Amino acid sequence: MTWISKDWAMGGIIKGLIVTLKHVFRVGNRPTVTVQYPFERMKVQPRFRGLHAVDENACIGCGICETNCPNSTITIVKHNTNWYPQVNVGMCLFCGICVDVCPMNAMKMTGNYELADYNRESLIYGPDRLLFNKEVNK
Amino acid sequence: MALIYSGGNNVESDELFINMGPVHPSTHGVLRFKLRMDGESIKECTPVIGYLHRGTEKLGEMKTYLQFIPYTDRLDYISAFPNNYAFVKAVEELAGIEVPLRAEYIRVMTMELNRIVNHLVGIGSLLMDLGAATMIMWGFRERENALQLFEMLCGARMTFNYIKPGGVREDMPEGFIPKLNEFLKDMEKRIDDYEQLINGNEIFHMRMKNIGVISGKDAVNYGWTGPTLRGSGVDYDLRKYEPYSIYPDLDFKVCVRKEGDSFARFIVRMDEMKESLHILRQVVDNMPESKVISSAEYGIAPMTGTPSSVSTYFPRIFAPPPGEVYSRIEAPKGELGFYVVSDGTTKPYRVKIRSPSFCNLTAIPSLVKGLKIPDLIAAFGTIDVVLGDVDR
Amino acid sequence: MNAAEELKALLPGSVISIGLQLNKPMAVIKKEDLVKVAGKAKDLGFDHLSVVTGIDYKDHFEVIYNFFSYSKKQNLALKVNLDHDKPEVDSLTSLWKGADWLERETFDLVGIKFIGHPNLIRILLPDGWNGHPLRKDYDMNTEQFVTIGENGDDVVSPDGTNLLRRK
Amino acid sequence: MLFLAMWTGDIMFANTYELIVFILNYIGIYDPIYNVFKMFGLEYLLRIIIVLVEIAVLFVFILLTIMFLTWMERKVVAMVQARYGPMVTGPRGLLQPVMDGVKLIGKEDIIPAKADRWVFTLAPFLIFIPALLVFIPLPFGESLIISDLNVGLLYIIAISAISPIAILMAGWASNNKYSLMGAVRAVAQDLSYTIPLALSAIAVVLFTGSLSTVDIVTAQSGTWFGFIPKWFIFLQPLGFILFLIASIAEMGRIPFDFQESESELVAGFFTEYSGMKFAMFFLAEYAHLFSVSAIVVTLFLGGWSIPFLNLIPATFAALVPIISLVVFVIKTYAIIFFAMWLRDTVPRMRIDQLLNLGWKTMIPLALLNLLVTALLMTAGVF
Repeated sequence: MTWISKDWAMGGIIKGLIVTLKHVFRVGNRPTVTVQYPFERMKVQPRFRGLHAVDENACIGCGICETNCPNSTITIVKHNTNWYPQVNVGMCLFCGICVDVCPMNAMKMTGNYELADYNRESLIYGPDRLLFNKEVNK
Repeated sequence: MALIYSGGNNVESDELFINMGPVHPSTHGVLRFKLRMDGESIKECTPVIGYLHRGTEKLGEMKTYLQFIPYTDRLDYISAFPNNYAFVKAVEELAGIEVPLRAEYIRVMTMELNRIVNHLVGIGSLLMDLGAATMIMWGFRERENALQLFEMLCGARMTFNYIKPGGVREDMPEGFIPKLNEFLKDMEKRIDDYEQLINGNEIFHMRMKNIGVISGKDAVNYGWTGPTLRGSGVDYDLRKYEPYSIYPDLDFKVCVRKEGDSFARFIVRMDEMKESLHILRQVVDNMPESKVISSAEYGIAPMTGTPSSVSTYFPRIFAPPPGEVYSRIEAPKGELGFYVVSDGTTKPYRVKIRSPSFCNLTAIPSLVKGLKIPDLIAAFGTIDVVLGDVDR
Repeated sequence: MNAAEELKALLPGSVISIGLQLNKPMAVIKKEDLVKVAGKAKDLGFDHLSVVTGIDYKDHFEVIYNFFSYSKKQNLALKVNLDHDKPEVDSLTSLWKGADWLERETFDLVGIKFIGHPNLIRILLPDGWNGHPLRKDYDMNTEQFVTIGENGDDVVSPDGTNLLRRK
Repeated sequence: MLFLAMWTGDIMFANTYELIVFILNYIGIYDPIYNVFKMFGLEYLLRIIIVLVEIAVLFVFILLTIMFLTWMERKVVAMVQARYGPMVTGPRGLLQPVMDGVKLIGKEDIIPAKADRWVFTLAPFLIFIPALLVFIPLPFGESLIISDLNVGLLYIIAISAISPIAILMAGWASNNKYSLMGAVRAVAQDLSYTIPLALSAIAVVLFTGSLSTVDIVTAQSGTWFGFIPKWFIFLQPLGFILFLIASIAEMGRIPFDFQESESELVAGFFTEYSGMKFAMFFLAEYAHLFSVSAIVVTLFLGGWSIPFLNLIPATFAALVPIISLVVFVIKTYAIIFFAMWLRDTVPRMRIDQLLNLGWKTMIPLALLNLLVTALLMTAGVF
């Protein structure tokens, strides 16, 4: 019986049992912390890097975001009369480099993080889905 | 499995070959062990890695310096700030970039927070592998608070791309420091809880003590670093003995245990979390006021600026002078080094990543020889590898 | 006197030149004498082999060993130059057990052979992979398909015939 | 009047059959029914029907309990881990077990290509049926027992000894190394823990002189000095601890869950099972949890016996079977809660440590306990 020579009292286990019991009855600042996701959502911080948004007035279609994108996520496509970025979210790293390099501050990232979709094609966000200021402009 | 009586007093059994992984609950990802077993004890253990190989080093040759930073996030995705910093430190040394003091403080703050996060996950997953699932949930509860802080700071929860050559991407937002203080206050009580739950647990002692013992000399020979090395009695911490950033100004002690077994490595991690809290408190108290990036050349238009206001346009070309550098830091898992060779262009000529998990995993075959599968899991859990870091 | 100079003084025949790798002492040594010099470095207290880096410079290969001394808190880098046609160098596994995987990785990705290595097989890429990706002449446009074969080994084929599900 | 007699212990029914017959008699419908059956000469059929009905009620009760236990387990774990647990299906997730069952029924029933088909299919049944059969001689309350066997305890131990065979069958037939290792571990564990389990139960039997569970419970009714319940836990504290540890090992729960230790053996002996067969293992596990806790309560915590019977007003005497059932369930759930609580606190042991604990510590202690008990009984202390 040498292998269990000490700790016969199982004091450590009893200590642990007390701590877990404190959690069961939520004694002393041990609250439930889970967020019931589809029903309630966590607050997204203002700096959150989610889906891109492009300012329709500011964007000059220069393509700096395209060249600086590490993963070749962005391509510049023609939309109406101007050129705007199109983002393939399926490949995006959400690194924010496109936002950093934009000379006109036209690119920004929103708090939209629910981007799952049924096929790869719909993950390509064209200017029609990325541009904001649209309604304001009219 | 049939027992063969081979004469004498030795009862030998047939060998059993077990393929543990790449999909297995306790290999922390896609690690695979080829095990030759004698009953329940391991005769030979051969780790097979590479299932998560993404060619990060090759990618480094094809991306510019700034573009490569997001990819470093994906090495050790549990603690991405030190990865960012290690690469950026190499680039800064190569290009001789000065960093404002406030930026260094923010960097150290994020890295120490990340150390806490990493150890929470490491201890939690170790305990989960041993069958006590409570710890990982508690760990993730605190980790979530830290991730909220990260999200507040840089907009991402795990893949930050925050530390840039010359500073950090953005200054801290409003209300960050109070929230951090709250976290620190909270965390102290939580660590007490963890210690009560685990440290004295007799079953945990039975599982961890004298399991996976490695002497300090062997550990050095195997290239072990970080908490795993310090668990073997080697008093070494790059933050202390090859200081970088603002660590010389900070007061902290290096947590060392002599035993060299799994329990010692676990306790070192536990103590390091407390030391990190201590460091964080000093950082918060001494946070200086200055700009956070030395030159806009490497950086960064303000993210929250008003749209359509024309910011100054830079031809953001960043090319360090030709040269090579090996720069290393004390990441939570051990020594993380970047060997960067520049040929004067905008892209590195060669990026070599010395990842702590890879080197620490080297010792597994000798560490677990003769032990049992549960001991393999215990010993492996205390080495605390992340497969993104091993396979790169 | 830094560690590289010390080595130069001790083994003048083996050390070709000494210099600095940024601020860390570095010695360029003859590739035949690598084990001798590294052993001497170990005797000097450089007990930690931090990293083994192989670099393809198109006309030649360089292998750089970064050491650290826990007792002296000093850095040391050793560099050997290898021919591009015959990238072979002695293995340091006899001195550092940790060199095992580092050298295997260098073999795998850069294609430098370490003579005397006990188990010099690919580590990150599957067995049978064609080419060494970190060489500058590596063909990145050719696809290679990998599956797990009957006995658990990796099977590589250039056209994907062994894939269960074609893409 | 008769209920009053029942309450004071003058009348006790040997099993539920007699209780049902008595109640039917009391409300005056037994004789008409009996006469109908007698007309066709089928008196025995009535008896069979009544027994079948009570078995059906028991099994429904057990299955509902199992479903509740799966929910409770998840809730307790969630409470310890600062989570909610199941919340979506039904009020506070109470219908989650139903949904789990529906999901499992809907799953494809996979039999591995190289598995031993017959053994593979048979094993879940062989583990599930004994898990239910254990409840036959368990008294759930006063008179609430299917059959008061005079070898009840022996029957329970014998029946629960079948499960290692089923586990070994499952592990062997799966043709999977992890399953086989899990099965071998489970058998080694069950073998070594049945011994201290039985030995500490024998110490209890020494007091009662009977293996009948009803006798054991009856021997524990009443109080010493008017406030200490006459439970065997106070006479056999060591025996209780040994029995509790051994029964947790029998249940195969953390810290002794080697048969399925998921971080080592993926899922142990039922790695290859899916769908309804997996559900059977799952249900059997919780049936074990309930039955073993019930046995602990029966042996050491007074079973359904109500320690302070004199505090119950005589007007409620008719409710004694129900009250005793409630008392029994509460005690059982206390043990179950302890098992769940322990599961959330401690890590798993190692198989050799477990066997060491069993053979080198628990069996000597159980023997010592038995010896001391016997000596003290001979000396007339008890």
